[in-house]
Amino acid sequence: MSRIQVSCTVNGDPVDFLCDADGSLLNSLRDELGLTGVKEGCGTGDCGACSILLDGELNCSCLIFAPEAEGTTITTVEGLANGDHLTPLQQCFLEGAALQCGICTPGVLVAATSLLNHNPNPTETEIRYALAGNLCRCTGYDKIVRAVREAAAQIRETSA
Amino acid sequence: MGTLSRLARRLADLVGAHRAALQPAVCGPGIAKLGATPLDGLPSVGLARLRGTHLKYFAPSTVEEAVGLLAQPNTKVFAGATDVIPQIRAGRPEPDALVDLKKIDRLIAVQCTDAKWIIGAATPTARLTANAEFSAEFPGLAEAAGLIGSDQVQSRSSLGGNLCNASPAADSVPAMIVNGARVVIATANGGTRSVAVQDVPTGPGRTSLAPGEFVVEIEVDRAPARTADAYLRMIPRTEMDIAVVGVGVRVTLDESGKVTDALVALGAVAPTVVRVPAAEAALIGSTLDDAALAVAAAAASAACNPIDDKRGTIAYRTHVAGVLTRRAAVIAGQRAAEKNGASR
Amino acid sequence: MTIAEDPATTAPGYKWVGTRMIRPDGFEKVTGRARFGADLKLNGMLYGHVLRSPHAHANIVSIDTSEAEKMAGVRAVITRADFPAPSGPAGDQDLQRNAMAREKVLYEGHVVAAVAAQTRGQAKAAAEAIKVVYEVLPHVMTVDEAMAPSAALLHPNLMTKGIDPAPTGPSNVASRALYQGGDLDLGFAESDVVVEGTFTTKPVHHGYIEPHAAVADTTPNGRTTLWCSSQGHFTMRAMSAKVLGWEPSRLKVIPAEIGGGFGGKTTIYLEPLAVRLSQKAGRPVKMVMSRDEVFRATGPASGTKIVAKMGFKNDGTMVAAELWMAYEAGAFAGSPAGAGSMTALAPYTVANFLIEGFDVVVNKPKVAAYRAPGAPMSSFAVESLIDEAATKIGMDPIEIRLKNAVTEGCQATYGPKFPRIGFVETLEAIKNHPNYQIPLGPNQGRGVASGFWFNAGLNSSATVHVNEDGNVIVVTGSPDIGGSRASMALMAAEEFGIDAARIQPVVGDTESVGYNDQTGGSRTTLATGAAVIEACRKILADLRGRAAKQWDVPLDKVEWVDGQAQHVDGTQPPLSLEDLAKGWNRTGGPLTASAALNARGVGSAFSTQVVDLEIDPDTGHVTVLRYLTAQDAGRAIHPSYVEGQLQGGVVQGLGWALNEEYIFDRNGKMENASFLDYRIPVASDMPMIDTIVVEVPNPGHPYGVRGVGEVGIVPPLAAVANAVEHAVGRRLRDLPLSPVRILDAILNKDC
Amino acid sequence: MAHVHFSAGLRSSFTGGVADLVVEATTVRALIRALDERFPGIGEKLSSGTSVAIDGEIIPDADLEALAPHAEVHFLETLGGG
Repeated sequence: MSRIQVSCTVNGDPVDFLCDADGSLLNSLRDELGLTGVKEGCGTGDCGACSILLDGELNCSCLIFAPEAEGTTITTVEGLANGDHLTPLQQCFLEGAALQCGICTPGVLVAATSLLNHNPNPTETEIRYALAGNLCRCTGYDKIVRAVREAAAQIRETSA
Repeated sequence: MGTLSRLARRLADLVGAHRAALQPAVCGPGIAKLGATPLDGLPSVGLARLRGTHLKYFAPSTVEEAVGLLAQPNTKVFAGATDVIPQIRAGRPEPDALVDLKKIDRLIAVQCTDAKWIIGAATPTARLTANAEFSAEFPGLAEAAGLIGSDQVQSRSSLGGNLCNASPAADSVPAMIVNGARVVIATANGGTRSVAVQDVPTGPGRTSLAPGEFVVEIEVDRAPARTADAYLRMIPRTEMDIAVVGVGVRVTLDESGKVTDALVALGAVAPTVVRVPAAEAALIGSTLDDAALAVAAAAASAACNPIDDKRGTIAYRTHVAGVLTRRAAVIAGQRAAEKNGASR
Repeated sequence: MTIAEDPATTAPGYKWVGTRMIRPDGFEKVTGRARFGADLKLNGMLYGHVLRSPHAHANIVSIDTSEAEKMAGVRAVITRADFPAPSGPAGDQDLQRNAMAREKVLYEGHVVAAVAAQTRGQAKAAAEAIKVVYEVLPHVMTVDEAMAPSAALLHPNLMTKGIDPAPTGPSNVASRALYQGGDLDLGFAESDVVVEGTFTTKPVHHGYIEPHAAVADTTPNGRTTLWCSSQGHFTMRAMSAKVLGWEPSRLKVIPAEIGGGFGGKTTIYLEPLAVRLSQKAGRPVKMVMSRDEVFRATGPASGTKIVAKMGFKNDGTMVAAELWMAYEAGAFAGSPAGAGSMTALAPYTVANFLIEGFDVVVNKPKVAAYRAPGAPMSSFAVESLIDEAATKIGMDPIEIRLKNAVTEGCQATYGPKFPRIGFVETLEAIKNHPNYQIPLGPNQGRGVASGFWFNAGLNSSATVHVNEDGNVIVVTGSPDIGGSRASMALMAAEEFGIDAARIQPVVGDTESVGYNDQTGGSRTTLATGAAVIEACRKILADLRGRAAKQWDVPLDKVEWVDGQAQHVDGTQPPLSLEDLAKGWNRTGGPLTASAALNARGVGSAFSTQVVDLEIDPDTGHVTVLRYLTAQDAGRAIHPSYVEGQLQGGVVQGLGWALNEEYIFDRNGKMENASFLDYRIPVASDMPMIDTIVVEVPNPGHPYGVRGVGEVGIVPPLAAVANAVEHAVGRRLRDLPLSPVRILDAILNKDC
Repeated sequence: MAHVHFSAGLRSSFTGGVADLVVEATTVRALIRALDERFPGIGEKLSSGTSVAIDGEIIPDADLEALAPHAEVHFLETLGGG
């Protein structure tokens, strides 16, 4: 059975992969491209662990057919940091202990990145609603919200 | 009805709002026309790559192409796919081909003329709600569209998908109905037809679309002066839930603040969205005073024909439909008063 | 005021304990590099898929795998025929029957067969092609149904333990726990105020975001490597071996990073299946559950029914308590009814009490431990009634608890006397917090509740190596779920007197370190930490000896201060850890030490919490306005992760209280097996969780650690119910307090 | 001399209502043996399916634990932890 070839840009690299028409982009990212930082928590778009940026927009990669990625630009959690240089969000998550088990963390970081791209100075409420699609069962969200707020402040300071 | 509709009929349950974004707009038998052309300057998946694959994926770039593809048996169109993928995972029978409508320019567009707004059926709701003019003119519809799923889902959900999934709980449908929205449907013979939004869903998971048809655009006439809408839903959490009850209200006021026109539509309280003429009648001629609101709320409750299920009870839905009708009417009235004729 | 807001300060007398280092595994976890259960891929790896029972209760008449075995890509199919007949103690047999159904299926989702194939799709298709003939049996879903005289029986030989005289016939009641003190009739006769009611809770799931996953690779000589995400890989080894009929040593279990457990990853599900499939196929096999499978087939916490009655004097003194409690065990015996019985009244002194706890089997997945197993449900009943009594008496809810609170030397209702504990301190902390004084508006209510959990000690090992550069490796066998590597590093840094960044904590596999019990029971920082401390102290003794050797002085002339060996008289220049490490080849060889222990000195945990809610009186919707928790941690080794445990426990408890429940249809099938309809709290549902870490050091631990993971989930159920009562004037005794229930209570207020 | 306290469950099933007892024993194993002689059947129950609290500390698998003079011993349900 032949498979569909998809060409796209992932975390800055041009890549090709093969997929079935009904395969999810999540599975292709994990199995074909080895980007296992993208997590599967539900496969139905309810937990956000598989969040990616697709052409700059926040998406659940489990809800995208792999062939749809043709020609797109994708960012996963693996593409956030620049080498050893963490983003302010990543650094604030570490310093603020905004992760416990860490399974939701990749999706939360991607969603928070998307939020700050669109809204550099979000209120607590805006942060909470922006992350409502990212379930975390460990932290109770408190430290996540604080870390996002802190990162936003740092980014604003740097860019000011 | 085609295979897709048979599938859809199995959705006896109140399937959810964000699920709703993705159900096939239609399907049907016919002739396959393979191949797809570049969209937005990006190469789309070409025929050569697809040949030999059991399940085929097409990304047509024109409505005509899509119509041709849909002529093939057991073909499923999708916009956001946030429903189709979970269905496949859950083991529902797969179609033979998937047709992605998002590469068709006309389906991903928000336009405004002097007479109406034209919204591509597959336009991501995030893009629609980001349109400040649209959101100012139809705050209720914009809010309803914005309630479909998480931010992640908002990148994919669409009015067309939300409508054609035919969930009784779809958030945007009551809001479209109170704004008199119509859909432009591409027909199997290559033409188009227009029908009112309320005539599209015929029951949970069922639509009036014929085989080979799909929704191309949603049209909403420009809001008259001193007119505004509101949509409220009840969910147990604050996000990520399917509406237990959803209510859309639109009112038009005269210069004295008296209601001259009103539309009320209820979601998740019956197999399809319910218009409530008695509530509308109670509001028209009133100043949205307590007495009129009470009559409207009671009328809304009386119009409910809900079910008991895992998301709510008959008694709960019936009561809350009245509560939300009153609240949505008040909000719509305030908005209309604030507009004070400035909507055009 | 949250400690997180304070600048980091160390605990008095410590340099590293009490600081907030960046967790050693943090970089991997924020960059997507950390490898969790489902992230491993081996050459030639097959994918496994499980065929599960569609029925809640049925005899398996036959299983025909012939067609499935012939399908494309299929390399192995396993059924009950591939596992030894259940043997051993009853608990072991249950484990075996739960891993793979034998004569009958006992719940929807029970494993009937499994397939390994080249692709996921092939495995799934083949599993669906297995033909199973069932004879459907009547099912029982609740304790009431299961305890009815004519109830269908799950197990033909289940005889109730703990009742006298012993029963003559089988039932669905596995056991009764009984705790009794004083004279109940006298106690109620003395009472000025008697409160009573029947309370119910629904099964709830841990809801860890990472589904269960396992990869097994069996070589032809029978040695097997198993990678899995669990709370304890040594236990996975032992349990899997029991099901496989193997000696545990045939299995090497390598811990993956674990994406949440909360007790739910303390038992096996996929592990023995993956091993047997791999053995049969001669290839590595990976198995990952879908979310749907996680809900249908892995342990929820018990649903319960509790009939409770309590008596108080007008001054608030609790004088009588009677509790009849039935806990759903799921399909096999083993609910935490006993723990629920022991914890129910543990925070209080009460002279006269009777607690009966029944362990009842029903046709649901076998329950698994869930954060303070058994305690939240019994506490829900007791803390609700205390609140009712306080209202009737006209007493502040904190004061009535202070009036009855246990302190050091008090005898617990479950028997022993308490050592130094910090319950009163948690009550005082709440009472003195400004949140407790904030005036409430209309439709708002404030609810207080407290909770107790034992905490566990159990068995731990650690091995500590000093590298030749003077940096330190700390190997334990305790999976790190919430930052325990950071706490191990801090404790080792404190012992060595060196920067915590120079400590590399490692979670070793079953062949790299001595046995460790699971990361559970709030035990890891206490018990595994104690093993780390002991191993460090062994090396420090060794290092002092080596310094003495270099200086040619008696050992008692050498002390270890600030990361270096010092001569007590200052006659020698100090030798740093680096100096000593550099010369280890001349002083006695590699620097390494291990410690293994039955942990002792476990300190019990108490929490007191207060929630402010607002209720929409027209829809019943609840908004959590603010939340304050005070918990005795003994000593917070890494305060941020202690706060995280406290906050996470609260929010899980809020989910339990407000919206989470298993919903079954009339056929015993779960209706809401998804994160869409099993509604765990989302970020926008929650306020900040104001957190007070009370530190009453545990005298049994070198640093005073108590264990913090579990007790935080105990109070929220009653705290919410109490707040709802104060907001709407109705006492609700059935969880969850969903909008539907609350609105019903408001609208039927006068009924 | 260990001071043994029986839970109500043990009292009703094994000890005929005896709530407390002073027993000459220096280990838990010896204690259980002595108790089983006096209350036949209790030994099996105490050896499996119970934890022992010695001077307030709950200890699973405690049969070889030493008992100090005047140790306070309680037999309890076994516990799980999450």
